[in-house]
Amino acid sequence: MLPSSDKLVWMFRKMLEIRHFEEKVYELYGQNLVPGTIHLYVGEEAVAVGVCANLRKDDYITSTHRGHGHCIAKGGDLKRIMAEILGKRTGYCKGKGGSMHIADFSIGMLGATAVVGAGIPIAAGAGLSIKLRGTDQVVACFFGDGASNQGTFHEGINMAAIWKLPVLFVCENNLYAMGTRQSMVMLIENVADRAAAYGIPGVVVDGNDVLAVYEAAKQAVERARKGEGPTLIECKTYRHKGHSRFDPATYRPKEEVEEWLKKDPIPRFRNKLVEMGVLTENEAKGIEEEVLAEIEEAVKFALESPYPKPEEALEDVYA
Amino acid sequence: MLPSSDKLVWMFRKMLEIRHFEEKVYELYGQNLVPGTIHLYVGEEAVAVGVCANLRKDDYITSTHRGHGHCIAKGGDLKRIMAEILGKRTGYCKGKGGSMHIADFSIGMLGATAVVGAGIPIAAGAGLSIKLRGTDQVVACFFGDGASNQGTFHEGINMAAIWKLPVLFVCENNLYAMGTRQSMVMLIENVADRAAAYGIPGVVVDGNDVLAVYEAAKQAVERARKGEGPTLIECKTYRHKGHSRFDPATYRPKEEVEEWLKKDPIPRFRNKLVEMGVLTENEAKGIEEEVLAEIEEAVKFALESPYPKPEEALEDVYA
Amino acid sequence: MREISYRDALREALREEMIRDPTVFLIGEDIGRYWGGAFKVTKGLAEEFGDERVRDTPISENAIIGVAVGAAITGMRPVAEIMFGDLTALAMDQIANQAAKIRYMFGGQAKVPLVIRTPFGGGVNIAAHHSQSLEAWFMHVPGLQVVVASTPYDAKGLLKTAIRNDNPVVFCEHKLLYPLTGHVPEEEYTIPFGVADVKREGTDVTVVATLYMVHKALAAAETLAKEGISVEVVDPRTLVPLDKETITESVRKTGRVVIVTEDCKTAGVSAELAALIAEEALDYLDAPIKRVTTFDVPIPFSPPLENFVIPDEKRIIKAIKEII
Amino acid sequence: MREISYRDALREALREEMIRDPTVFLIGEDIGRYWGGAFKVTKGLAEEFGDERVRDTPISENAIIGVAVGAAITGMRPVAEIMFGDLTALAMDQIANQAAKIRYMFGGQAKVPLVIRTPFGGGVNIAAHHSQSLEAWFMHVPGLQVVVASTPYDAKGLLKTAIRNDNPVVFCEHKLLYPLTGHVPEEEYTIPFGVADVKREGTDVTVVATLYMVHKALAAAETLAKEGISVEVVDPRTLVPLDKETITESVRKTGRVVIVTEDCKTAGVSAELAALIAEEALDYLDAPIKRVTTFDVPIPFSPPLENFVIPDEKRIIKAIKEII
Ligand SMILES: Cc1ncc(C[n+]2csc(CCOP(=O)(O)OP(=O)(O)O)c2C)c(N)n1
Ligand SMILES: Cc1ncc(C[n+]2csc(CCOP(=O)(O)OP(=O)(O)O)c2C)c(N)n1
Ligand SMILES: [Mg+2]
Ligand SMILES: [Mg+2]
Repeated sequence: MLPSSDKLVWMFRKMLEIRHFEEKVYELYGQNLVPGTIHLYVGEEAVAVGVCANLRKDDYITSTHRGHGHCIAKGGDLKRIMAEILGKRTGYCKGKGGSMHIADFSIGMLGATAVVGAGIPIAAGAGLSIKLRGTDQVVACFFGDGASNQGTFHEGINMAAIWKLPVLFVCENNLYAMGTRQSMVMLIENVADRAAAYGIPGVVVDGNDVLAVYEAAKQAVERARKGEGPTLIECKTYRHKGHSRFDPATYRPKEEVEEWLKKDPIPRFRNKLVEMGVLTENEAKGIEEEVLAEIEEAVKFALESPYPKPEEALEDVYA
Repeated sequence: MLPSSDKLVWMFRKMLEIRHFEEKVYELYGQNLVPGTIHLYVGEEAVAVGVCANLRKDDYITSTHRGHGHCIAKGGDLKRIMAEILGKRTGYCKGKGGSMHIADFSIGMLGATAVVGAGIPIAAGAGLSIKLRGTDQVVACFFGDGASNQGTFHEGINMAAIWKLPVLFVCENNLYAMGTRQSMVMLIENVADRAAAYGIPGVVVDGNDVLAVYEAAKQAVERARKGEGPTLIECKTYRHKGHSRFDPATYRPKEEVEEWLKKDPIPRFRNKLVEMGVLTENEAKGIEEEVLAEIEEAVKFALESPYPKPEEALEDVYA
Repeated sequence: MREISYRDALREALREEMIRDPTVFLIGEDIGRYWGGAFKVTKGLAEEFGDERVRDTPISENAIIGVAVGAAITGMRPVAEIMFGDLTALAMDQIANQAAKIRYMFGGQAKVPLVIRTPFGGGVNIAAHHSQSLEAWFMHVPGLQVVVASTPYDAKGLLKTAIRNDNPVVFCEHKLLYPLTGHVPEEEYTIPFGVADVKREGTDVTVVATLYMVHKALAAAETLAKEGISVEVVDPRTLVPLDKETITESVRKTGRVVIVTEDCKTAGVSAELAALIAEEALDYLDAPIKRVTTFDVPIPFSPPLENFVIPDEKRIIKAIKEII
Repeated sequence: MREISYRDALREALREEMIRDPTVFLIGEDIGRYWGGAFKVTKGLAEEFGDERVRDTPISENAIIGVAVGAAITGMRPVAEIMFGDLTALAMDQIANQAAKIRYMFGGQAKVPLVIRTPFGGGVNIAAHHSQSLEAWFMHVPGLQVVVASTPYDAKGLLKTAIRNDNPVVFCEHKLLYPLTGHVPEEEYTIPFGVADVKREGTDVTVVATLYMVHKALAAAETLAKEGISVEVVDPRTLVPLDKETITESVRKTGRVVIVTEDCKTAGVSAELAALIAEEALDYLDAPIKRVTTFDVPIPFSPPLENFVIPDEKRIIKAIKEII
């Protein structure tokens, strides 16, 4: 079943927010305004948005080093994400976290961990908490193809499986972990096939088709809310840029990159929406302009915000 | 294909060695002669023996907290194992290791680790070493059902798989990890089915039928020696005693215990050998007596051996 | 005065807190009805509170802590048991990188009310993988709190505080302490973190000791008392936060200090305590700071070896006499 | 005199040892032809030695070390790279319980000629999961050796020694050191473990510093020289084994010591060094032992925060002046 028009438009808008937000971060980085490093979500927008379109505000997500998109899709405030990335006091983490550690507990965004795979048991734990508290919340846990070789994947998913925890394990398979192609580190083609090792359903979807992701996540969310346990959803996708800012990604064949750029999830969805009559080209353009304006505002907010005072580094260690 | 008569007799003898050795350890423990704790291999003899019957002296094994049987099957010296268990200077590890850390590098027994699952990547590493050195050795890695939920299982087997390392991953599924029944911590019935997650063959065998184990291991060894990679072999078996010395094992249903005692691998194999005409009842009895005598000798050796001197505790930290 | 064992004191703390607060739950390997914990601390609790709140897990240490972290940041108060302290090595990422840092990294948004109970220490001949004392690893991780309870009384009061505390706490127990009995009041009490306990007053030398070493130090003090040497035994009870005041005050008073801990010497708990004293009470010292610790070797199996490497009363007495 | 970078010095050491000894091989994430290591230390080596000897792995830190251990005990000499020092937390079992203890547990039967290279340290704004300095964890594990190389010259000579050494070595690098250049002879040389290097001679105060802090200490010394304060800078170069002689000798000479390390203070490297000095040179001290370290917080992201928590020249100078 298709989502409502409102939801479709929301999804389109969120995908644009992520895309343009990330392009902006890339630009700011080029201007030396972003400390540290960045891992952009450009090209993978359909995954976070397709999943989060099924979530309520009180549902949880866990995120990764490539986490800006997750937070935006869950309803995060662009201003505060941008401010955090720039190391400002008004950022979500008061400048303590930065690009790799965005979190917004007020919307169930339980934070990004930069240790690959570490979010998997944490997500299971949020699921256990839901079960023990007796609510019908669910958790979506994002991680990459590379993460699926970590021990935490095995241990965390197994625990969620045996206890029938309400968790969606969402593998964003963008074919690479840094310069390491999936086929170098895994003999099987689909990460989702590993679900069988835990006795839970594994689903492979086109991660560049937001509706396909939406549908797979919808079923998994229903299953989870009914107490039937976790699902492993593998979304085949691709990052348009290098792994991190300075990566020219020369390890990827040109043809492969070109092929995937053709599958860009945003034009695909836009065309679909126009085709379906949900949006006119003009309306789509209008939304894009709104989004761009919103991002400009976020940048302005972030740039004008103060840096934290040095001594603030000593706060927030203990509750 | 059946092993030669000589090998069959060797297997029978080794199984008896393990059985009676362990019964003796149990007895000595009761007399307060064994420091620490013990994890006996009684009931699981067919696994170590069926596997090791396929190994050469220069092949490797890795072992666990329940490791006496592995070392015996690989050709370890009963005297030195017993001395080690009793904490004597003449033991394999000069009294530094004890029951949980038996090793004999001279026969490729790379040692027992008491950290559940830790031997798995170590075995893969021995396999990698073989590959890099270009020999045709193989490695057999023993571990329990409980260990198959450790991250090391996932990481270690995956690495062995992608690099086609010559390793037999031998899961001794005795249904329990301490008091934890497999079904409490795993939704699937066969650990071997997890092999699919790594794109390698997984085989389930009756771990109380030494010939079945032998045959499965034989194929896996051949595969490994040919450079075709690892195999996961799950041997369904049962420990006759509690997990460790003081465990009454009340968590196991009586009927289950009785049923498994009926499947005792030793009488089964003995009957088979007699049936096959490999041994007469009398010959079998003769072997058993030899074994018992050998064990008495081992006990004598161990009891008469001196304890290490306290200051020896400071040796062997660094090479 | 009621006397109960350290083991029972811990169980009472768990039980009372589980009754008091429905968000408290236990998670770990074989802690439930089939085993009751490797050291029987949780025995009977699954029967009373059900398998959901006394949760047996697969052998997956890193995920045990990870799951506990996830539960802690979403409203629960997990008490995780790692069966042997040595096995925290498998969970160091979730302990040190996740539990300890989540609050800080996220700018104070989250709290992580998590207790990790684990037994350290040797003395029962189970060798290198089951006998270590690794408190120093956790002391070295900002964001964690570290408890070292040496008596049934302290164990109960500190565990209750740990459970009510909103920070991740590594609650260090010791295998040889479990059967030890001592006074534990029937009435409710808690013990604040950061308050050392002077286990014995004295004037000639201060001994700072933790966990099972407190008892060896007390025995040494008793022996020396007969020779006219007056030993003060200070038990920090929590290593993070550390009651620097009580420790340095005692050292200022006696002018001499021997630190006795069971972890190995190099970069251990004793190093931090010595450094602290050298920084804050140097002028009061009449003799070098002595450390009595396990020798820098893995813990060996055989009794004569293990007994040799772990500090005993004799070594404590010898160290004291060297600076008196 | 040839000047090359720390990064290139490390690569030269790896390359020369790989040529010299066919059992040496490299293993780690993205160390091969597609990336050349996150910090490019192994760049070009896969092309020269092949993918078998410069082996890219899945993201499986514990198994990387486990596999390296298995190879080491069966005749190979693996050099494993853990991409960031913080991630050693995932591999602590294989490092501390397996690699470090195998020789001992098995009564000396095995040797474990394994090198674990990993970069520690902050200063590049990548926050709490990528900036820690955890040398103290490894110092606290008997069976491991711990190297802290602060210059290209030391890096090359110590790495060659580490590779030829039959023990497991944690070879600590520092992110900010990689681009640093310095003299490295063309000719073959090695540097023995356990020999500290006096990086600058002085008479008024001893500064013991490691890794990147050596350079901050040298800068501070230079500044203070202008004020007439003569600072001796001692770089231990290996923490295990530790050259106690050179350190205590310097302290005996100057009577004053400031220890500067980038790990956080509590139970850190500086604690062990301070404790050592308090034990062995107390009578020579004219002032309390000072520790200048990263504050006890996770490493924050934002530059003003990170700069504040990690020691800088100013803090070193301040500490020195407090005891002069
Ligand atoms: C445990 C761990 N190992 C290594 C790293 C360094 N690292 C950061 S991102 C990354 C690749 C992750 O790949 P994947 O999981 O596929 O996510 P992607 O970057 O493709 O989104 C690596 C190796 C890390 N942060 N954590
Ligand atoms: C990593 C780890 N966790 C927990 C323990 C404590 N422990 C020792 S044996 C054991 C059960 C192991 O079960 P299994 O792997 O099935 O082997 P079995 O004892 O049945 O042969 C446990 C939990 C340990 N030694 N190591
Ligand atoms: Mg990826
Ligand atoms: Mg078992």
